[in-house]
Amino acid sequence: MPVAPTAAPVAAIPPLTLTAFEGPLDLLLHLIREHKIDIADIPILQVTEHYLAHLRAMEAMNLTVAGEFLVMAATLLEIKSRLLLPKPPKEVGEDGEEGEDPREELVQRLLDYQRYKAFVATLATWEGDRRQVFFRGQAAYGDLYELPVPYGEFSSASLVKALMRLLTEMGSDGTAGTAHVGRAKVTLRLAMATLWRKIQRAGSEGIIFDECFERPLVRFDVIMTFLALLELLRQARISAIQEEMLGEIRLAVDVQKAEDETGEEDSAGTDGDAESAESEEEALEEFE
Amino acid sequence: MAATEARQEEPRVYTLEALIALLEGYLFVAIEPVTPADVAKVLGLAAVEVEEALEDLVNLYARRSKSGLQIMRIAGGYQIATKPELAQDIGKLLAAPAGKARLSKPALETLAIVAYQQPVTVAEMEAVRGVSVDGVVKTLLDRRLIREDGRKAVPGRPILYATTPEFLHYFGLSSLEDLPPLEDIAVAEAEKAQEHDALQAVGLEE
Amino acid sequence: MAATEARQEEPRVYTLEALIALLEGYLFVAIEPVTPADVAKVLGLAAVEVEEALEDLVNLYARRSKSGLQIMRIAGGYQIATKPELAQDIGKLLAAPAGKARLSKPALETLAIVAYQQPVTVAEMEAVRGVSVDGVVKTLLDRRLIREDGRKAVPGRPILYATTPEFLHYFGLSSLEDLPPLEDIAVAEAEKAQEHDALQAVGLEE
Repeated sequence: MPVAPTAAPVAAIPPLTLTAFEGPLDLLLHLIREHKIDIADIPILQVTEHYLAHLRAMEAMNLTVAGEFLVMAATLLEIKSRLLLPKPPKEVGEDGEEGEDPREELVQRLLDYQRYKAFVATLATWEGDRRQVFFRGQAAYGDLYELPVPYGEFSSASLVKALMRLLTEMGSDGTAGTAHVGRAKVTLRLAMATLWRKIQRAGSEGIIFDECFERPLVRFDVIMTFLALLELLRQARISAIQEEMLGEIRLAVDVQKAEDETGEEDSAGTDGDAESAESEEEALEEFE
Repeated sequence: MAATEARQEEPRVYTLEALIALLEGYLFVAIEPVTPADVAKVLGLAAVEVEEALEDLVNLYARRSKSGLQIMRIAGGYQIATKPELAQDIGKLLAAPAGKARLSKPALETLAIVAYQQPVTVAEMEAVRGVSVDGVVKTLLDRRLIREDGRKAVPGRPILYATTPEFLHYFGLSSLEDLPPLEDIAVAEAEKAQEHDALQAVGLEE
Repeated sequence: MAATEARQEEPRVYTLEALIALLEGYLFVAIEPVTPADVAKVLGLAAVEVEEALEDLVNLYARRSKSGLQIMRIAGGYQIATKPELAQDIGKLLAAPAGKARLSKPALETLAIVAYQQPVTVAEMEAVRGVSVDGVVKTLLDRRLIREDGRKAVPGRPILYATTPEFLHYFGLSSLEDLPPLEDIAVAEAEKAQEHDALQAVGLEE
C-alpha cells in the first residue's frame, strides 16, 4: 500500500448523490461500485478519502451530517491507521489467530447489508404487484391496510381512537379546556394512583375505557389520565381487553402479570422511586 | 340456547360440489384470508378435504379467463381478489389510485432484515443498516407489518420483533417460505443494483 | 400532476367482455351497491351500456347453478351476494371465534332504536335503553351505521342521529320501508322482551 496519507485529489463529487444514501454503509457500497472495487479487498486509503470527501461536500452544502456517518468515518480512519502500523509478528494470546485483517469486520457488514439492500428491490416489486389487485372491503380499510382484529385481541389503535373520540367529545362542549383555571393540578402520579385504585376496585370485571375519565371532561385531565393508562399498561399492571370489534375496551388488573411479579403488591403507583418520579415530572411538563 | 344446540348437531355431509359453492360464498363474505383449518373445524371436516376443495375453486377461477376475479393463496389462506389488469380502472372507480403511499426505502430495508432474521432486536437491525431504526420500527408496528415477539435473553432483555400475517398479505406472499434464499437475490440483483446506482448518481432516480 | 392528466385522457373503449370483467371486479370490491349511472360517469360510458353489461353479468351468474354467488339488484344498484341456501353454513363460519366484526349486543339494541325512531337524540336512546349509550353511539358512528342528522329544536339543541345507507346494506334492506312494522314485532315478542316493550312505548309517543 504505497499510497501517501494525503492521497491524490478526489474527483469532484456530483452534489446530486448526497441525499440519496440510507446510511454510511449505503454510501460505502456506492463508492465501492462506483470505483469498481473488489469488496473483499478494499483499498481503505482510497475509499476513506472518497468517503471523507463526500462528508465534506455535505457540510459545504450545509447539510447536517448524521452521527452515523461520522462514526463510520472514525471506523475507516481507525482501520487505516491499523493498516499503516507495522504488523506485529504474531498476535499474542488472541484466539491463536494470525494477525487478522482489520478490514474483515467491515467487509462482512458490507456484504450483509448488500444482501438486504438487494432484497429491497424484490420487496418493492412484490409491493407493486400486490397493489394491482383489490380485495373485498379494501376500500373501507383505506391505505392503512389492517386485517380484522382477531377475536379478543386488543388493538392499540382502537385505544388511541377512543382518546380522539373523548377529545372530540370535549370539543363539542363549550366549557371544555377553558374551565381549569384554579383547579388543583393533576400529576401523572396522582392520575396513575387514582386510575389504579378505580380499576382495582372494579375487580376482575374491570372498567370500560370511558369510565376511566372523570366527568366533566377537561382536556388536561383526560390527557393525564390517558398517559396514566398507558403507563399502567406499559408496566403491565393492567391489561386492556376488547372482545368484539364494536365492543367496549375493558381495563382490568392484569392477574397473570401481577402473579409473575414479585414484591410491590399494594397501592402501587402512589409510591414509585425517585427516578420514575423525575420522568413523570418531565412528562408532566410536556403537557403544560 | 339455540346456538349451543346448533353446535352439537351431527356434522353434515357435503358433496364436493356443495362444499365448493359454500367455500366460494364464504371466501366472498370473509374479508380476510380463509384457512382450510378454520373452515374444517367449524364444518367438522378434515382440513385436507377443505384444502382440496379450495384448490379446485382456485383452478375453476383460473379457467374463467374472462372473469374479473381470481383466487389468491395469500397470508396462509385463500382470498378472492380482482385481476391485476383491472387495477387502473378499479382504482378509478374506487377513487383510490393503486400504488400510492408505498413503504419508504428505509422501511423496506428494515422489513427485509426482520423478515430474514426474525425474531430480531432493534440493535441487531441497526447493526445491519448502520443507522438508527427507531422511527422506522414504530411505523412498521403502526402498520402492523411487524409485531413484538418476546424478549431476547441477554442483558437488558431487548424486545424481539417478527413479521405478521399482514406482512405476508401486504407483499402477496402465502407464507414465509416464499421468501427466496437471501444469497440468490444478492447475485441476481447485483447487476441491477449497479444500473440503479448509475441512475442514482445522475439523479434520475430517487 | 399525473393524476389530473389522467382525468383528461380520452375515454377508453371497452369491449363488452372487458366491461363485464371490470364490473365483476368492481362489484366484488365495492361494499355498497353499484349503480350503472355512477360507473358510467367515471368510465365515460352511457348508463344504458353499463346497465346492459350488468344485466349480462346477472345472467352469467344465474347460469352458474353450482356457484355460491349471485348478483342481486338491491337499493337501486347491483351487488354480489351469497346464495340464500348457504346462509346457515356461512353464518356458522362467520360466527366462529376466529371471526370477525360482529355487532355487540348494546350496539345492536341502540341501532334498533335509531332505526325506528330516527332522527333521535342520545337522551331519547338512553330513555329507552336505561343506560348510557355514549360509547355505543360513537362506535356506530365510526362504523358508519348511523350519522348525525341535524339538531333538535329543544333547549341544548342536542344532536339528532339517523341510519345510513351502510345500515341498509348491513341488514340487507333495500330501504327503510323494509323494516318490519314495530307493532307486529311488539305483539309477537311481547312476552319475551321487556326492552321491546319500552321501545314500543317510546315509539308510540312520537
